[in-house]
Amino acid sequence: KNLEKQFEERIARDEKIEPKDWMPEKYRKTHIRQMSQHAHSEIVGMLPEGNWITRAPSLRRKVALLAKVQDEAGHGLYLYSATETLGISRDEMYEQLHTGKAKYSSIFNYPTITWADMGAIGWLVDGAAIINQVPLCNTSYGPYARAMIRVCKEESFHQRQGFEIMLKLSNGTPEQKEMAQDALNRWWWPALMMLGPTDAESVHTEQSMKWKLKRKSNDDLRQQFIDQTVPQADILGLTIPDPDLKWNEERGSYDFGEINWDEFWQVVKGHGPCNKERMKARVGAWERGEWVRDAAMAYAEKSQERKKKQVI
Amino acid sequence: KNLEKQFEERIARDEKIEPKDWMPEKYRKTHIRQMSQHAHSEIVGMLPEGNWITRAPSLRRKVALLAKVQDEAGHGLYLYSATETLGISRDEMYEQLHTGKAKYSSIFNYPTITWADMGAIGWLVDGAAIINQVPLCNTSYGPYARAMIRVCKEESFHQRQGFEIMLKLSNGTPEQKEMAQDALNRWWWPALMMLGPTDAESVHTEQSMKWKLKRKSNDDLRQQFIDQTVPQADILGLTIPDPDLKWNEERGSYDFGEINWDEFWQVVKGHGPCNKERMKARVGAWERGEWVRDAAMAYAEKSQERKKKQVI
Amino acid sequence: MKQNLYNYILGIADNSLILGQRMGELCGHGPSLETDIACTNISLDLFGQVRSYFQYASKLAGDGRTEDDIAMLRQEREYVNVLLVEQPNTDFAYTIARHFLFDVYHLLFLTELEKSKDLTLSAIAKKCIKEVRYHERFTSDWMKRLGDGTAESKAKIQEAINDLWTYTDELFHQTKADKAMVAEGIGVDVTKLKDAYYEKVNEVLTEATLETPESKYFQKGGKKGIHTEHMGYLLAELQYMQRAYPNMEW
Amino acid sequence: MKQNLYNYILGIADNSLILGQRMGELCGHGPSLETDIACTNISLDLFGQVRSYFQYASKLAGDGRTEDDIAMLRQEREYVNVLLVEQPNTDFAYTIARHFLFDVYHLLFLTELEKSKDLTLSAIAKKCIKEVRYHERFTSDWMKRLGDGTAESKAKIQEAINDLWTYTDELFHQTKADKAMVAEGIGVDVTKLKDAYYEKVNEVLTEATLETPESKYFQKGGKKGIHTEHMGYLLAELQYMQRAYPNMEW
Repeated sequence: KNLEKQFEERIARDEKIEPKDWMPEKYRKTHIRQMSQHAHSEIVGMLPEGNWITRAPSLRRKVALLAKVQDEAGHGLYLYSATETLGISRDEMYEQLHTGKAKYSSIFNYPTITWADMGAIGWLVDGAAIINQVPLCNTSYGPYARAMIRVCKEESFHQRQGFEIMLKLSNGTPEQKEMAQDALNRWWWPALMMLGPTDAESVHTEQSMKWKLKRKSNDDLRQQFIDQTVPQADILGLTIPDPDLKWNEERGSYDFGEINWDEFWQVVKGHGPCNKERMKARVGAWERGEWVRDAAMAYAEKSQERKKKQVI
Repeated sequence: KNLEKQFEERIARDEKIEPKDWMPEKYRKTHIRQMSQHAHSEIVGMLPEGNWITRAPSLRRKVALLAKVQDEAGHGLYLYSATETLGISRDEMYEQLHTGKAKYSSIFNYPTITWADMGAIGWLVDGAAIINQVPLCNTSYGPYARAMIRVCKEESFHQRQGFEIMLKLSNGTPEQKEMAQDALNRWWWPALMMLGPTDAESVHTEQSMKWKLKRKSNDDLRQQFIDQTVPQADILGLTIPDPDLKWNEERGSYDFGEINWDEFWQVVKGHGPCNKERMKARVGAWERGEWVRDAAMAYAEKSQERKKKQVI
Repeated sequence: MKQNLYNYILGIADNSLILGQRMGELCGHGPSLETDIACTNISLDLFGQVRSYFQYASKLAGDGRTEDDIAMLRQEREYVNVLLVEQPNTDFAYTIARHFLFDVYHLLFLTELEKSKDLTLSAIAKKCIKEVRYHERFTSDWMKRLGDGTAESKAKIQEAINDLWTYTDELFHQTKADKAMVAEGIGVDVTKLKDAYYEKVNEVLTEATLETPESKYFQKGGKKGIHTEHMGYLLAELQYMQRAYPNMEW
Repeated sequence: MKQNLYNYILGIADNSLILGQRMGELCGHGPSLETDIACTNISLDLFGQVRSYFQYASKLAGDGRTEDDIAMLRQEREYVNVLLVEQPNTDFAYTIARHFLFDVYHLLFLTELEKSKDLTLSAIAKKCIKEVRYHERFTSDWMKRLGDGTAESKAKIQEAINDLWTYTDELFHQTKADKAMVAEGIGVDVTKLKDAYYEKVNEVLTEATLETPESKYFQKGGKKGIHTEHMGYLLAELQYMQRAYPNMEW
């Protein structure tokens, strides 16, 4: 009990908790859940964008897209490492992902069907992700906070890159502009859902606030995202697909329409447009790769043996 | 001995040999070899053309190509059936194909890399095939002769269709005409090789002549093919890729250049551009299909059982 | 009115186009020679149907657009086939299940379309229905063989049906063009086919000793041109020649 | 002279283009996160190289053709990459073997190209060589892991090497542009790289406890634009956007 009290005080003093420090079991579990979910999101998130690598419309865009997806893989890698400091192995985390026990961000269960989706994802999805993640740079668990600093820096680069894709399309031919508008139409609402269920429906919030895993409520974050994004859509000359959207002078914020929470829960529960595809892709890659990982392991063991013998 | 003499006399009298008739073992074996090879050629021959079904440039061409490939599958089917009358099962024949024991026409080891190849194959490959096959409509083994009558009729339709593809290209844009010329350049020599090695190198010929499996020598057939095809190339306005080709007034035939027999034997021995690919495609389809064939078999057995029980 | 009819035809024909393309991919790679021939033949039938529909659409457009332009020169967002037909040939079970789930619908649909006030559509339907009856028999037979075959085949075909089930509901969604054409006695009211469809499917699945999925979650989008990620790759092949060599005749 | 140099550059860059495309296909589907990152990174390097080469070619062409036009708007017969690099990602063994067989060549080639009298080419080579050295180390390491790993991995990588071996000889064929550029001190005489190539490959294979194939039958054609049947499908994807939306900027 005393330990727990000291622990809470450390957090209150904004001290970082490090892997070897004592921590309550619930803290550990909550962090494993959130951090691994975050890592999984990076990995699954490679798929919708990876879908356009072979078809990118120019070499410059292809290089940028490859770099972006590589960054995501990198984020996954160090988020997994950070999570491992809490005493779970990467294989265990994969197991949880592949069996559906662990979640990943629902946004990646939507298909990327035109090139403009590469723009919309960067602009809106990375945009919403940053709003979710910036506060985590100051979260209480040291390895997570440090990972997030790096992640956020790269994400905001991705967000600008996405916006620039949209800008190019919006200033392009009528066909291109239509493509951009269509992508906005399809990604807008799912992006809003990324900020999580309404506060009324949200679990874990209070505890998460205390541990600085969360600083603002979902609804506040959503409002922040909307207020920041609408002017950007204006610059693009695109229309946000929400007839109820309008500036509220009094609140100094945008009012917006009703989110389709049925769709949100359908996707979360595994029935989105691509949930099955995404899991098949991940599990398939893992299973097809088994013999490769086995070989690498066997080789490493043999190399060790050889080294040992040399020493003797 | 007496049986054998009677047998040879029947053939000499142009009587057909039927499955239940007595026949020398060598006759049976030779026919199994040639007929199954012929069937395999139809089946493997589906692959190079099948390669363009999804990419055919117009709906009309796509339908015609599908119909053609379907015809080839049909030829395979009744040639296998005809061969089965000689006491070998289709599974045994497949086994021979898949292990490389049985051959198929080497021409199908060349890749189809442009749409014009669909024209060139119809025009040249089916053209050469017809020259090889028309005499077989009068061959001594009844089931083979009857199969060949049907095959030849359809092949000559295919040949005209191929020529028409070439004609359309030749009368099309410069790009299309170039595509047609390029296809002729690539398929001409392999087509000549389809008529078999020069008489000097050819085995089986004498015996085959007696059994009416062959009526003319390879070199004669080749000359016939060239003499018939050169004027067609003229109609197309395309150039046969043989600088030595010229009309020989005296012989009333075209003289032509040296065939690259090294290439011929390399391909026959399994080292052509697509030998491995073709075998992988066939063996792969067969292996992937095993569970399907097993299911069909199991279902058929169950159905039989059920019928039997009903009778009891 | 012409625009609605044009769109309505696309809504019918795109299904045959995309499904025909999928079946065409299998040519030469089937599990047996007989199935290879059957799948090629089905593909052939479907493209034949496509030609009839698009030739009619071309006439309606009246602006020089040919059947090939309509088939091969639209952008992905302009194809309005249901998501079901674009699903890949993961294995023979998926191929059969996909086709079966479409055939049952297709036959019901054409039976109604035959009564269309539009005589061209009615005539096309009459011609197609014979072919589709054969398709439905072929795929229903295979549903039974795979369902009541071996343990392995049963597992595979059940998985395929479970996976593809999510795409069945879209068959019965009405588009704007649908509604307009139903109102004019030209189009088929697909919402009315739903009960007969699930009844028939259930009947075959039961005979095939398979479970009828109970999931109530469905995917949609194809009819609005919002496709799955498979579609782009399919179109890249379908359109390859027309895109790489524009404005030529073949 | 400019035409020969232009063609010469295509002969170099098309290899990176097509190999980069193949590696890009794997993104998100690798056997482990680390290999996924490495393959994506290699693809990225290769496309970066392509840009340098084609920007130079674009300048030489001087007729408004951009790097993207050169990369994505040629017909299949105009791509002059070797057959090796277009071979598909059948499995990870094929991916590694293909890449390894190219890397050894690529490194030898760039080491010579660095000495080119053409300062732009020399500068590009200098930049690329650092990347390719890393690629070669990566694939050589994996050759050893797979060759000296498990019985299964050994069988798979040996099969891949045996199959792809047939495409190695073409690396050392000289084109007309090659000869012209060698004569001018700009190009690399690839025929002179052959011995060092097979020596190096043999060395790695031996260390990987693998057999060096002895087959003397080789395939060729890529350098003349006669490709394998895989190429068309690869190009259908590579060119999709440029073909479907011509004359636009992205």
